[in-house]
Amino acid sequence: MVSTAKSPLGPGYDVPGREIRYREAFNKTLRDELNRDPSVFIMGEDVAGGAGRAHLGLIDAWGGPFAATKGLIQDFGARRIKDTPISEAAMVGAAVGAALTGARPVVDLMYFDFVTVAFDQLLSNAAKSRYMFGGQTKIPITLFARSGAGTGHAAQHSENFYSILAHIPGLKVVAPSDPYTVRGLLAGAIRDDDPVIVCNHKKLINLVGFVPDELYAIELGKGRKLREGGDVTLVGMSWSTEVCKQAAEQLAKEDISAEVIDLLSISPLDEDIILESVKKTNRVVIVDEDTPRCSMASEIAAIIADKAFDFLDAPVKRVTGPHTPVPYSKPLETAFIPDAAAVVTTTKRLLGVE
Amino acid sequence: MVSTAKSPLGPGYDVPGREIRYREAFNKTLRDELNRDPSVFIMGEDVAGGAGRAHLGLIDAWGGPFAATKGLIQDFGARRIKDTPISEAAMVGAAVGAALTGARPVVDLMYFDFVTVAFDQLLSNAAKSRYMFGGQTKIPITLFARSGAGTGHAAQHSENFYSILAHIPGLKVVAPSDPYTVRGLLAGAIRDDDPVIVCNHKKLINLVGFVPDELYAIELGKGRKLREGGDVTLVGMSWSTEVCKQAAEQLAKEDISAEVIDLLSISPLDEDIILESVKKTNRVVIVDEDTPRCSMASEIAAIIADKAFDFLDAPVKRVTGPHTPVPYSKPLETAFIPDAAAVVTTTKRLLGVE
Amino acid sequence: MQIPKEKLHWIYETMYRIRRFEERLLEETLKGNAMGVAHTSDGEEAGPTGICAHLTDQDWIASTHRGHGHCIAKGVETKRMMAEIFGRYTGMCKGKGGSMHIADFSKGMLGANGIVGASVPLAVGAALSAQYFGRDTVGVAFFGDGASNQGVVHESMNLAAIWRLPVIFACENNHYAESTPVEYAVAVADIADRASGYGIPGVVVDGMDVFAVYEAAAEAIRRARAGEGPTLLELKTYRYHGHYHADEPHKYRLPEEEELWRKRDPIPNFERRALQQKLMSAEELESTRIRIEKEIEDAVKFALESPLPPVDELYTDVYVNYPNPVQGVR
Amino acid sequence: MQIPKEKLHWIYETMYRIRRFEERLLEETLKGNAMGVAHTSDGEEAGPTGICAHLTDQDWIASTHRGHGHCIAKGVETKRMMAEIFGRYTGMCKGKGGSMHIADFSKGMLGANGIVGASVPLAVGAALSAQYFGRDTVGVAFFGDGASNQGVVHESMNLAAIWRLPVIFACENNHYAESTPVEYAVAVADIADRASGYGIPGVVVDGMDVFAVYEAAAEAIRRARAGEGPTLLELKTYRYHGHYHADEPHKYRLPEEEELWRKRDPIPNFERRALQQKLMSAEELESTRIRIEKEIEDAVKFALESPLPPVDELYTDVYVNYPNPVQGVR
Ligand SMILES: Cc1ncc(C[n+]2csc(CCOP(=O)(O)OP(=O)(O)O)c2C)c(N)n1
Ligand SMILES: Cc1ncc(C[n+]2csc(CCOP(=O)(O)OP(=O)(O)O)c2C)c(N)n1
Ligand SMILES: [Mg+2]
Ligand SMILES: [Mg+2]
Repeated sequence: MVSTAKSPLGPGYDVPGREIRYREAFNKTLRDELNRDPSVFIMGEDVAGGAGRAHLGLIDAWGGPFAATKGLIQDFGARRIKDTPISEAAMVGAAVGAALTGARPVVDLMYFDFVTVAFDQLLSNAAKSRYMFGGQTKIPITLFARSGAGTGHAAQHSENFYSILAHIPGLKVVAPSDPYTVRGLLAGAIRDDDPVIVCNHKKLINLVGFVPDELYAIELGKGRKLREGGDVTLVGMSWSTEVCKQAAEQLAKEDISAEVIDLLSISPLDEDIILESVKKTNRVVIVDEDTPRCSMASEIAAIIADKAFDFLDAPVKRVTGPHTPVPYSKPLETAFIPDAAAVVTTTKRLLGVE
Repeated sequence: MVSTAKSPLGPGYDVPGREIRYREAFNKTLRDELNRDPSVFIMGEDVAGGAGRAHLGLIDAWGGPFAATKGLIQDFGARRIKDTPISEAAMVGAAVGAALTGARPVVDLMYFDFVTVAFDQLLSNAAKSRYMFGGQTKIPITLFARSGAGTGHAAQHSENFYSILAHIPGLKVVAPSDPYTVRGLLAGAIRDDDPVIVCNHKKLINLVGFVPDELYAIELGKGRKLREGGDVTLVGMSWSTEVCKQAAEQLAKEDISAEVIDLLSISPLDEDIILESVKKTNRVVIVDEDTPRCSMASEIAAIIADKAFDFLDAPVKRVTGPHTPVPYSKPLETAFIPDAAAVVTTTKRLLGVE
Repeated sequence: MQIPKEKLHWIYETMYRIRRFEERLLEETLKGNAMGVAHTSDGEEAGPTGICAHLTDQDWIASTHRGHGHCIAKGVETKRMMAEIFGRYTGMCKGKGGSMHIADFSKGMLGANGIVGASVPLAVGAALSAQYFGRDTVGVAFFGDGASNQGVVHESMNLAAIWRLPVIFACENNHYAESTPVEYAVAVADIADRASGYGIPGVVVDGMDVFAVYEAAAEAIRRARAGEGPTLLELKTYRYHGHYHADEPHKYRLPEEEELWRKRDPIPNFERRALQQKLMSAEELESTRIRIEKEIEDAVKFALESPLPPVDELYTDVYVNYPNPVQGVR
Repeated sequence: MQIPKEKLHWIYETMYRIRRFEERLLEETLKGNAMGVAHTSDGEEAGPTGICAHLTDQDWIASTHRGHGHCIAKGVETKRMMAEIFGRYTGMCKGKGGSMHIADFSKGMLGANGIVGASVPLAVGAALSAQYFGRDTVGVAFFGDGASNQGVVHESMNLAAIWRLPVIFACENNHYAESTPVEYAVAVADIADRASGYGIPGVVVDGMDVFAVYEAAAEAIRRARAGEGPTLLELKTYRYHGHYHADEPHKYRLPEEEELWRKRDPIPNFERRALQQKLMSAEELESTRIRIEKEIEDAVKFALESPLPPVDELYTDVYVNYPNPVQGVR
């Protein structure tokens, strides 16, 4: 659904729009979707803030983490912007129940890590109801959460386990990588009739980029090519797309031409765009901040090793977080996150140019 | 720690032992470990059954799913065999708390699916405490649960998502494949100082096999070779090892020589035994009943595509469950589970002998 | 409380339908005709019947692993239920769900659920929808004494209370969770006492007496529809059979105890009262029973004669608009 | 209730230590010296102090994201706490945990916890150990008003109640969960009321008065050690600063409200009473303050001068006996 007039790197600068931050694009899109569809409402802890204190002149005290929902209660009221108690399981369960009965709830889970507390509702109810009930129903809920390391939040506030969610049949997972894609993917998620989780990486939140004023939805299940190249394919998702872009720049300086694929959707997965690229470049480095075992990096490597085997000139490489929780102290946290240097090193080793 | 006097397929028949069912081997090992170490206790729903009714002459009414804990309360009493309310999160959390303070709790989670309800305690506390606290503590808990499809229990009682657990740094996961290995791995798990999850596939529960009387522990993180072969490597885990064995038999009849690797440990993973085999056979089919995305099958495929790339003569193949929940009706459920026929077909296609 | 004549007939018919459904299902399961595990609810008929007597197809209920009674009371067709449990394509869920996952969205039945406690917030969500869209419908969450110890049930009650949602929390205390007696697993005599921690009414109801349930439910549902918020009803009841078809309850409960509960059987009790108070005649009762017997026999026959689902059904219904999930063999 | 002289000194010193720790930490955090987010607990000192006054190093506590006060009251060294928050190798957890994950197993401090409610069952587990091994130690679970709505807290209270475990559930009701007022998120006036649903005592305590806390805790801990089971203490209290260092509380609460609570500040209140009742002299109070000020300055200095952890520490402490987790770059 991305208009063909726009470049695959995002729209051309010929459509009206502005350079804005990721967080603004997110907030603006929520607002647009609330306006577009009266069955959409938002719930979560402190999505408005100071709940029940409007009579004291206190309203919109918080606005969600990274101001994702800031200002919405002013325009949409407490009926549609619902603060909740700290009860993630009931919140997600209630959202599923509301979705089963005609609403389109959007749930703010704050930090990705808190998915664990509502995990059963997600896996046993949201993901399975349609199937178990023989297709009688749909479950149009959208969940969003802040993911990733990089802000000193330590082990319990830095998770990135979209692989776990992608593993689950019945769920969809999207991972925007810039302001343009978060607008399109969030709109796509809210309009989608299946349960979708939107991962907002902390390091992207303040990223600035061009965003069209018009409302558009990016089709779930489609990736994009961010850069053409012939020597190697770099595959990124969420923040690691940014890492791939940086690495491709650095490689270009050494005359290595890297193609960059940005997954956008983690599930469903655009296998074709990856395979097509690897069939051309014959070499691939997959970059994933999540921990390595049974990760998206592994999934993509496995798909390539199966379906593009005959085109491969070298081992399939993964650059990921280590198999450890996320540490607190800055130097350790920095070492946890795959960076452009690691991607460059791996790529050069792969190409035999060290 | 498997004595070298024993064959890699299990011990020779020269040690004293008996042919018993998987469930008996499990129960017997729990008993032996309870005897061996007074800090071991068992908790879970209905692990004894009829809790608090000994005064009415009612005791040991249930004995856990598949009689895993049957008879234990008779000998060890309610102090060590603890029935719990249906509160998996508190149960696992309390087990972690007890482990942090000197006990070695063994927790029966009944069905693998119920891991979801206690997921936060597992991921945020059990898996991370040692790391977050800078190595100050250890968390010696063992969890066990019935996994897998095949008994008409439908979508919410047939999970197999050990990949999700293997993804989590700090957890260990073992998947026995017969009576011999369940005894060794369960003992290994209980004696291990890290949190370990033991997956008992429903279809293995009544499997009969030789089990030594002596108590032994299988080292976590080591797989085994069940059959030597030269044409292809079949990798199995849990029930799918049985499927690999059956497939190898059938392939042998068509003069295809398959080597069978049984993972035993899902995390840590014995990469060496897989790589060594694939370097010899140059072809591999990984068989995993779990759903495919970000699965163990994908992880192993990725490892091979990285570390044994130069030895591969053909694409890396995975035979797994489909990306769907587990259906109820028999013909659908049967079609869900990878069977020997699927493995044979895939292998023959891989070898170009159709 | 005066119950309209038509409703009385419905109540008797419904309780009897549940009873016969469960009894016949148990027989068929032991014969091997049900494909999986069956949790029967005979003995507990008064609860779902007395509550659902007040509901329309626009109201929603959420159910449990022991859900046949809830389904029937909410109007789900017995033949499509039986077919589902027999794994047939004609079943409510095309045979894909089975006993623990029967749902009928056309009847306001949000589904049985195999995870203890997990369906409770779904009813809260249905009530949230009602409030959000300004409908005067309610959500009813059925759950067991065992489920009352699940965290999500606590969270659900608090959430419904602060938002004054139109929900009824119907705790069917049949005194056991599998083999675990409620007095072991719950530290208080009445689960209804937990209501005070959420500032909502908690009412203990004789769950063997459909008139008592009907009356308590009337008030709870009135409150809900009037925007006065949720109520916790604790229905004291008993399941006659084991936890599931192959369970032997005498290992954890005394025959004397069973006897006492059976004396309070909701069906003969209804009959006695109906006759005494001339609410229904003996002939009416008898002809109802005959009709229902036949309906259940027909359901069994329908199920046995129905086709199994085609294997392609394995891959459908995972997503609404993503028709091509990954198949396993590649 | 008579408090031994030595204990009184400890109480004052501890409250003042928490206060100064938090105030200085906030300054340092705003300067950028703490590496992550800091949740301070000044205003709430009486709770952890009054409770931990009864505990030994063999008793266990489990804490929250707002855990500095709990740590200090349980005897964790301030300099190693400060170093941890500054991400230094000399920190309690080698800099790997940070503010939300300070633990000290040698002091019976099971760790702060970043998942709201998640640490509560850990204290239950510590109490289970105590019961299992026949020790007369107790477990204390500190948690907030917001956490009281988490399912696992409910489950933990029920579990502890049926097993009569030696636990104290210490709910620090500081009236806010982030910006959400407790009267919005909890449907009853006193969270202590939930105790009756578990058949355990629920006691509302003035959490700004360390004498009141001390007394209520004495009874709860006595019960626990005597095998009489758990108690829920609700400490009504207030946090002076925002939810975390950068939060502006005036967006959701009125300055007048803060004023009222500050008038009840536990430290001046203690001082007044200590002087009035001649429990401590003005000189004693003053010399304690001076000593503590210096201790905290030293802690800041220690932290600032301490080395960062070597990068290899990223890979250690994941498992006890599996030293080689997969590294990321391959
Ligand atoms: C989360 C979870 N834990 C455990 C089980 C296994 N289980 C199924 S039914 C049941 C007992 C439920 O008791 P109760 O809620 O009283 O319902 P009843 O069976 O008595 O109707 C248990 C423990 C489950 N299905 N889900
Ligand atoms: C499961 C979970 N949900 C949400 C959060 C985000 N969060 C951190 S602290 C907090 C408020 C906690 O309130 P309360 O329990 O009253 O403790 P207080 O901060 O007042 O000390 C929230 C919502 C979290 N850390 N964990
Ligand atoms: Mg029950
Ligand atoms: Mg609070």
